[in-house]
Amino acid sequence: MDYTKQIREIATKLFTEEKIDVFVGYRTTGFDENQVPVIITGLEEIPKLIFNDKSVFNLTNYLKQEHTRNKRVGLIVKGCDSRSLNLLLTENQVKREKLFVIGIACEGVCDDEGNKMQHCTECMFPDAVVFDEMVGTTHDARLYQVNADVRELASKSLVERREYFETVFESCIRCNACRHSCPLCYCAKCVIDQETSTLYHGANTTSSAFHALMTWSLHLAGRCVDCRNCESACPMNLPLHLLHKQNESVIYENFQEHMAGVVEGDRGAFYKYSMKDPDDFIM
Amino acid sequence: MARVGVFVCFCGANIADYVDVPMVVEETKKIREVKFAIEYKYMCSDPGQQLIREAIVQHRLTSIVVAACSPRMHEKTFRKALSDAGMNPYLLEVANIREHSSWVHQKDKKAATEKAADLVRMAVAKSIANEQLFEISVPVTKRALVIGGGIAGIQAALDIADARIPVVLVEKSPSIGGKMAQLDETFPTLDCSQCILTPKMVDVASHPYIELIPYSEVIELEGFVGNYKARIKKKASYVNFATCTGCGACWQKCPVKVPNEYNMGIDKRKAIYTPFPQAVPNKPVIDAAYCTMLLKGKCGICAKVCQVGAIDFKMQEEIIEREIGAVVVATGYDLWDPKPYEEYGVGRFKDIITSLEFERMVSANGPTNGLPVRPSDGKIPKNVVFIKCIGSRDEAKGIEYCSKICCMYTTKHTILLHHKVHDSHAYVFYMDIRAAGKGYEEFVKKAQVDTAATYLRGRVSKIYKKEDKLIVRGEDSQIGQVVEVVADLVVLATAVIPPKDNPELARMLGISYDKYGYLSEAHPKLRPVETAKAGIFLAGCTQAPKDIPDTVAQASACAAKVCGLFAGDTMKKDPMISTVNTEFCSGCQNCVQVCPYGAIVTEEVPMGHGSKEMRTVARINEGVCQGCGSCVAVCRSMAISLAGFTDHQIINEIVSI
Amino acid sequence: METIVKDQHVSIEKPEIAAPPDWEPVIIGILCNWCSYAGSDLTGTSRIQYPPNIRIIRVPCTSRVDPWFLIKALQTTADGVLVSGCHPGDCHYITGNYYARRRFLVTKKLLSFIGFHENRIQFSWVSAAEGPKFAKVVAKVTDDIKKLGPLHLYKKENFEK
Amino acid sequence: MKKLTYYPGCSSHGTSEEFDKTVKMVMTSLDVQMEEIPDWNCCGATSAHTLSESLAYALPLRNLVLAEKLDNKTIAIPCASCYQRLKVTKYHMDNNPELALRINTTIVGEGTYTGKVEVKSMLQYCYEEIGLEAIMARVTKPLSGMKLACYYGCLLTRPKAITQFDSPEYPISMDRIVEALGAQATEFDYKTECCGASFSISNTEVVIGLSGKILEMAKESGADAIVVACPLCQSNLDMRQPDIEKHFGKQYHLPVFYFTQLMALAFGADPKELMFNKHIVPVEEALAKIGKVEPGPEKIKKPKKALEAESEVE
Repeated sequence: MDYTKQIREIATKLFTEEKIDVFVGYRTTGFDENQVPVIITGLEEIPKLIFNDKSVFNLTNYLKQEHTRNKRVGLIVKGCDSRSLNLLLTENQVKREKLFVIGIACEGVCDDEGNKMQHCTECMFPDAVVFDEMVGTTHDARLYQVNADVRELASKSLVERREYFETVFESCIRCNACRHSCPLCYCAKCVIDQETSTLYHGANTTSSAFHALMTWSLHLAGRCVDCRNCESACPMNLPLHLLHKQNESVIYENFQEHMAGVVEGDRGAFYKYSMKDPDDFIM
Repeated sequence: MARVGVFVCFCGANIADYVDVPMVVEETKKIREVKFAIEYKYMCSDPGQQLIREAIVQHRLTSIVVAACSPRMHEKTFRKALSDAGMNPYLLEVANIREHSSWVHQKDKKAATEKAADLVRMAVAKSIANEQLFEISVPVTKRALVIGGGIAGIQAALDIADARIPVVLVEKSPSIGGKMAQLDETFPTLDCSQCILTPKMVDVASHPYIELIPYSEVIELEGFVGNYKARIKKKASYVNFATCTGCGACWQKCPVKVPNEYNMGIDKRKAIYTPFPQAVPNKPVIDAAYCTMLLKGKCGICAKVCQVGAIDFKMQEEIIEREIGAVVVATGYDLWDPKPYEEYGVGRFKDIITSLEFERMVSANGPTNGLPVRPSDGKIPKNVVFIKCIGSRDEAKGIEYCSKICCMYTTKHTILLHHKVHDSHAYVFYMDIRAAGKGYEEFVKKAQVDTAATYLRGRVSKIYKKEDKLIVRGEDSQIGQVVEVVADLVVLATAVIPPKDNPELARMLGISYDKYGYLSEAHPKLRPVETAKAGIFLAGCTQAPKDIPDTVAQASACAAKVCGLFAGDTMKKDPMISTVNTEFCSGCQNCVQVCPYGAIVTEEVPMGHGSKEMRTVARINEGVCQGCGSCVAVCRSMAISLAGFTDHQIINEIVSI
Repeated sequence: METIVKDQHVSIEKPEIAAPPDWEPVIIGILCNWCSYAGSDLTGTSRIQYPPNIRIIRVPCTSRVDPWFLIKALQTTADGVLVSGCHPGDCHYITGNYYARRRFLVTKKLLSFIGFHENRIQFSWVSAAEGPKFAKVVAKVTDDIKKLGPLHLYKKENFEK
Repeated sequence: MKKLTYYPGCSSHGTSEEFDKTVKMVMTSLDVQMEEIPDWNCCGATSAHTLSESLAYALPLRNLVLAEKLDNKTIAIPCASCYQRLKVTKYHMDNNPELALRINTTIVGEGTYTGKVEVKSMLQYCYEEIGLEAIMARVTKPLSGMKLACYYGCLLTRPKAITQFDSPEYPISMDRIVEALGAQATEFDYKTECCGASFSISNTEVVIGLSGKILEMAKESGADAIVVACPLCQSNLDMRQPDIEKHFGKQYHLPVFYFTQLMALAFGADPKELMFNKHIVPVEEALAKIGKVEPGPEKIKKPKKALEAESEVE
């Protein structure tokens, strides 16, 4: 998967026709194969742009930043990224008319060793669901499958699961990088920083990590699009996707809802209900 | 620093026998914020309340905890005590140590005491986060709008107006009266519908507190409870009602004939018409769809014959506005079109008619002089088959629900048929006979004996024609066989359905409707006349199928609700409602999505202080919010807080145990 | 519906610290004002006895219950939590409990996934007329939590001492 | 020239050969090019959906997917049952995403369903896409004098939500077509009553009762013959007619034609080519009403198109 040429062409066209003010894309780090996001402002910077299977980051996170706000933005979205974009649109965080979206029919991105990322092999929606222009060949419909890690952990005993997550929460250093990298975390002041919660949950402790990560994952339940920005940002390499994918599997299996962000205008499972929702767990 | 006063009640022996009250007081005194704690025999008694009032002043208390019975019992009493002492009543918290401790742990005094102490500690913790709240008072425009002039609207308007509250009654057709005016006799007493309805119609027209606006529709409603503004479109009637004397010369001379809706199209009316002789107001209107003067500019006979010059072909529709405080919606019902019953040959066989058509035929002022006739050849039918549940209880073709009135009116029709055509015979195909109502079962039983009608329990599967008769094939499930009845006339008891513009009306009013289009009440059992939107009430079949007695009862209930709403100059409202902290609001509008009352709207605020850039935030209409807290829990930014149940208060309770 | 979290019915979590002999669990009950709180009042007026471990918090509606409260309760004071509201269709605020029901299921499964026994968080529908049911529910929850032992997992104190 | 994807179904190779043949003749006359779905398979009929839901959808789905590979807008299906299966499958694929996803994966390797092809019965195709005027324009030997009872059976128009064609209880499309051919359609109330369908073999008495009623009413309506658009209806009404007559002790003499047979006839085809010899009830009496046409040895001058059709088919 290398769409560098197409991306550069489209970006050039957009800048020449003055349809956008800035373009959010990827460039190489300069010292290895990995890539970092880049925001370019004119034609002269276009040669920086690159897109291949190392273009891991979900760029929609940049839509909440100062340098893109109120500007006309060109943007590259893969399948997962487009779903977070859909949610941002639904939740009135960005305006569609200010965006030019290049949708990618994504073949999956690779990790440092060049292996296809595990979540990309499970991806249900590789093709962008929101786009102005599509790049790549689109895919056939795919079936939902429960995340392999979640399945594996779920098959373990309660005690094993608990011990596993104790080490996870112990390792967390509460740096909040996960939150900052998440395109769907845009609150003016996060609940876990608000006085009411800081008052009681203590500082950098396992307990506070439990509180923060649980609250965070429940705020993303039914919304997380599995882009894994949080995991790539986490300095402690915590398996944060486990929490999100667990919620996703419960929601998908019990509520017959769409996957997060697939349908425009769909806010996620927590903001609607059905009379037929499971009731058997309630006495 | 908060200064909390705690008052623990013995409740005679009710609490004291099972909870060591002095011990609870001792425990409570250990809490840093508690500056005063005392026990007393009956806190709710006058001396008990006096204790609170004195302590507030003496100890400069900032919040009060009363440990006694359930807050559902005496919260109001104690709030009043606080008010009397000059303290904000919402600084009170009640610890429920009777229902939740002493009464349910009677065998373990130690545990009950520990629990009581915990409950008090939680209440103290919560009260520390209590804020002063002020009762919301909303000014009220004391005028009611009634939409729909059928029996429901008439009754509601009369009852409200009798309480000397002005009413605006808007009816979309030229006359009030509704469906009831089309009926001949009414079950179960067989008294004449016109005879009991027309006096009420006249009352409406002459009532000093009722403004009747016929031939008009409400097109817009804005505002909230007590403060609505309605825009009403007065359709062009082309007749100046102020000068028209209702002499009738115009419609007698009018040459254009049009199918008469009042008589279900069985006969004709004129292009200028009063819907029926007893119409209120008894003033004609011109049907613009047929009048040749309006269509082609020719004729104008009515204008020539009118002695007072009331005809005005240049009349335009007019929009008027009324300020009102409450709305009663009484838009009635429609009848289901049986066209999907193609296996019956509906539409192909002329001698299949609907019940309302039959009703008009047998009506004394009807188009056939009160006799049922076959539309195909005008002969008097001898064998008449009545089929019930046409569209009702039929998921495939019609609707799932029971229309409630068809069993009764079909029974009435068998009687009317028997009265009018003595040698006739009625066959009734039915699924069940549902005769729940005062005198209803007796009525059905008597009718079955008197008319000797044949009741066949089963569905009709087909109707086909043999010569000039209709062969009705159906199942008689009681003998388990297919039967065929040779009929002269078939009468279909078509289902009651909501008016087709109900959804549009509901959207305009901002209330909800169900999957059929009936307007939804706030609670199916306990709030059957209110809607989820405060100040809007429902009467009659617009909410669900009903017979006349139920409709009238509901209309009067609406009137009572309206009168209650208008009892004071302002409406008092509990201040325990949600508010948005716009600083934290991210504008995601999840709250708008989940609010069951539509109380949340959005507004634009500057991005920062003095900034010209705007951002969207949520705003809660305090007149509409009912304080459920749905919005609070879905607000990820925690920008919304519910007064009385803030996050701070609840977390305080959780962590203080 | 197949659920992917197996092993929910292990009777006991591995207790890290043995329960002291006179240990009594702390259970927080969050009840909606219109049905369950009224139901619990009825339990009282009917003098139906139930275990004294529950501490009741009143909220207007189960839809007011943010899952955050449950996490907070488990993190700070509670050994178990019970949330109770109106039966589906009976919500005083029309639809509140439907929204709550979804959140509860996801929260319960998530907590179970990270190692809390499913019985630590329980839910019930108790109407204002179901005084006896409320007593039974509380007895069951208390019994369940007693079997599970004290909850030390992620408790704030453990990490501050 | 119109193009059309054709799904013949198994009965066209057996009991309803004449339907298949006359469809081809008529379509050629009407300037419609038919492309048969390559490698089509069984629609599943009544057997599949009594066994497995997935199978009942997967079999027609494969046909739909194969049909999508041909570049035509519409599939037309002569057999009412095949039509029903394909139409129901299409309906669920379009309206039930969960099911669609599941079934799509059962035919992996054949391609993905996109829903671009419309499914119509042959009757619907003639009525909606060809149109009465085009049919009327082709008529060279009007069927004037013939009174026909049009019998639709249960599947062509039902259930309405899925078929979206004509009235489910009192359809008129075939009546209009035979009227366009010059015949008179009788007012026939038993158009959509059940003929007994496949009980013909397992419980013949049921069929005798049900089909007997239909014949009785058709006769009463004054018809000389019955017209159908379904192989099973044809075989029940035609093949069982002697048994029915015996059972009720009445004489009906109502031949049962496929509407395409009559179309071909009116378009001027040689009656001998229309395989009337396969009918149980003799057709001569009914055909004699038109006057000129006799299935005898007399040669009838055929229009050019019909001749072409013949040469193509054989």
